[in-house]
Amino acid sequence: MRYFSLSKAFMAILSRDLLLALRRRSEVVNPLLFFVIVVTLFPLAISPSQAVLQTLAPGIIWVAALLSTLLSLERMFRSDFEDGSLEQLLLSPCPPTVVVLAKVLAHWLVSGLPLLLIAPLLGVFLALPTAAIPTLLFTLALGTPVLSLVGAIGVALTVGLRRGGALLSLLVLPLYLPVLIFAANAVAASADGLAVTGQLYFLGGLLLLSCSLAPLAAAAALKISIH
Amino acid sequence: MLRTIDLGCERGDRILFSGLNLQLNAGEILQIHGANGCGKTTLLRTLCGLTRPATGKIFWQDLDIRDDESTFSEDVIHIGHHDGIKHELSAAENLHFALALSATTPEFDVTQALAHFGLTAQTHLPAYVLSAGQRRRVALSRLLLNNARLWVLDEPFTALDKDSIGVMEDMLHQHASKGGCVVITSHHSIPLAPDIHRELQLGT
Amino acid sequence: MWYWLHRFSSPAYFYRFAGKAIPWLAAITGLLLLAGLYGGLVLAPADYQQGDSYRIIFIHVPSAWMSLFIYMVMATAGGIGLIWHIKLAEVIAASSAPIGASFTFIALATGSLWGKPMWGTWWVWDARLTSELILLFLYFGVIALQSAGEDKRTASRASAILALVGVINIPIIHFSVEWWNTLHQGATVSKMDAPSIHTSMLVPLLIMAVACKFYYATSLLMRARAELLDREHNSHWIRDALKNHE
Amino acid sequence: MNNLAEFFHMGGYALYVWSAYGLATVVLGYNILAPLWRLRGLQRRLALRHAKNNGATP
Repeated sequence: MRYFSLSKAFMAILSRDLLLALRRRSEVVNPLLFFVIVVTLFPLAISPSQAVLQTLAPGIIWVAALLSTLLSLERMFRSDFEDGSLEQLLLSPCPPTVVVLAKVLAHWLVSGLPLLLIAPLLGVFLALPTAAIPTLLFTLALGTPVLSLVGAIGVALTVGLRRGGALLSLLVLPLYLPVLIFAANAVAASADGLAVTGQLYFLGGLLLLSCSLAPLAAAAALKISIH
Repeated sequence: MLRTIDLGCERGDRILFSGLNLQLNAGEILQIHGANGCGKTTLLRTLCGLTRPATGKIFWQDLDIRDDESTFSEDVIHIGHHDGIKHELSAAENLHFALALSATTPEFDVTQALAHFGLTAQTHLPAYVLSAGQRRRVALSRLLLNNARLWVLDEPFTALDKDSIGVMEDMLHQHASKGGCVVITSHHSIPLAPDIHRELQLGT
Repeated sequence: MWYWLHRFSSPAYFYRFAGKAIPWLAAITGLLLLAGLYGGLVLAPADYQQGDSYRIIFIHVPSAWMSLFIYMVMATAGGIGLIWHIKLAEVIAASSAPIGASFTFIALATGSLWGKPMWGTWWVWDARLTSELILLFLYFGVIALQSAGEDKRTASRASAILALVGVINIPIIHFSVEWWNTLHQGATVSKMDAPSIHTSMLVPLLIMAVACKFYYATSLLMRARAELLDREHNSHWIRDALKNHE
Repeated sequence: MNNLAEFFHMGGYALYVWSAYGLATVVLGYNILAPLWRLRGLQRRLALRHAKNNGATP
């Protein structure tokens, strides 16, 4: 009886990755600590005065979110590539795009979601008006999955290389700019009480676009990298 | 079952071999010999579809493996140099994961597969505790959890102790007798009946 | 048509064809450049507002056009090489990247040189200059990915995917930067448009644009020949290509 | 543009205009010369190797 259930495979990959993340807790916590530390650098470097921090807060939080996602991206395929399980995944009847989607969801749950939970605290650090906090969470909720999806392409392209880290940021950061521009601006606009629906719609559009195209590109890149 | 036409492979820009015409019928085991670096591993990775051949085509049951990768991937299992075992997970968890990804419901379940290789005691130990030989046996027990008809095994006997080698040889016999095919590279001389045992010498 | 395309895509034929075509292309490029520069620097009248500093437009605008054009060619060639596994398409994509990056750098440098007399600073976060800067990063990403890794074939296939992803992102990035720019500085800053395009200025501009395309063809064929030699050095056609000194 | 001196003066913007064109010439020139050198180098090296392989006098 030959029956292959896609959802069973998707859930299997997802739960295995979450289990692995739990077992290697340090790899999960480090990017979050990095996120908090980077944000605390700015008041020390620029000035503790509320007026100054308030204008910079949205940009600082979003740039820190970008960098911490970049830090945790490497983990998505690197260990699987080294111990051969990436080859098993690509050889299994499960289509590679589904494998990538499962991996990206696991990465987002472990790295993107915690950013969402800590961001309000950092908003308070940087004197972000409380009116802007909901928008901050909304933009992070829409933006961080895009960071994981587009990041997956970069990781898939560099997984075969020995020192992929620096190259990964060069490949991925230019592609992150639209998310950064619209998200940071949305938070700043809501801090001034302006309407932010336009920016959020754009972020939603980016999310849909990357949901549909990024797995294809990442799957093709994986096939080439393990060549 | 497995047929290649004018198959050629490259590594970097070095041509490993070309014009290879293979024919492997049901129930046959093909053992590939050759010096190190003559392209044995590359050939195996090409046969199972991981690597793209430089020239030529590969047919599994008269269908080009490049055309419908999904049905071919349900019928092939590849065990390479890397075991494909996550060190943080236990042997049982690794095998349950492999089972979830395989297309069929085999007659063995995880505990029986591990018992077959004498790993019952290590079922719930994290893989990094196991020795290389034990990890290899966990990887090989994946063969029991899958009804794939084509086995592509790269040096399966390395790091195995004597009785595990015996277990592995029996598995090869059973698989061949059930009409499956095996492509295997090994410096170990496998005691097989001549009618089902094919040899291929690679390299100059 | 297919026969010709097939014959043309065989490396040996391309190598010989390119060898013959390069001198002609170089000559045409030279002539067009001379005509364009003469028209632009000598014949065209000075601008009533910017005086003679606007003449930088004759190199700035064509190279900005070329930077986008070459990225498109690179992405298409990369896509063809990826889908149909044509070696020559990969070589063309790999050879186009440095030329595109050079044109982007020229567009950036001449843009800032032109901006200095107008705005008094070397760099202004103008929408077009910023998009050009991001395009330069995209080029560096593609070039870096090409030279990473041991196997040239895998590296160029990976950079082809990056180029295709980049092509999808270029309009999005451009729109985001435009939107961001109008938001912060409003329309007060005079856009980098050329002043009122008078025919005596337009003609040299178009000549320069065509000259840049011929220049691209020349440099591309030269780089492609060198790349082909590098990639195919153990194939037989190299020996007879070298023997009769092509 | 009647005489040469005025041409080079570029209405006072000589520095910007000529450095822009100078830079462009350097970058575009490099893109022609670099492949040329690489091509010559490769041709020489490959010719030597092929000559050494089949013993033919180069």
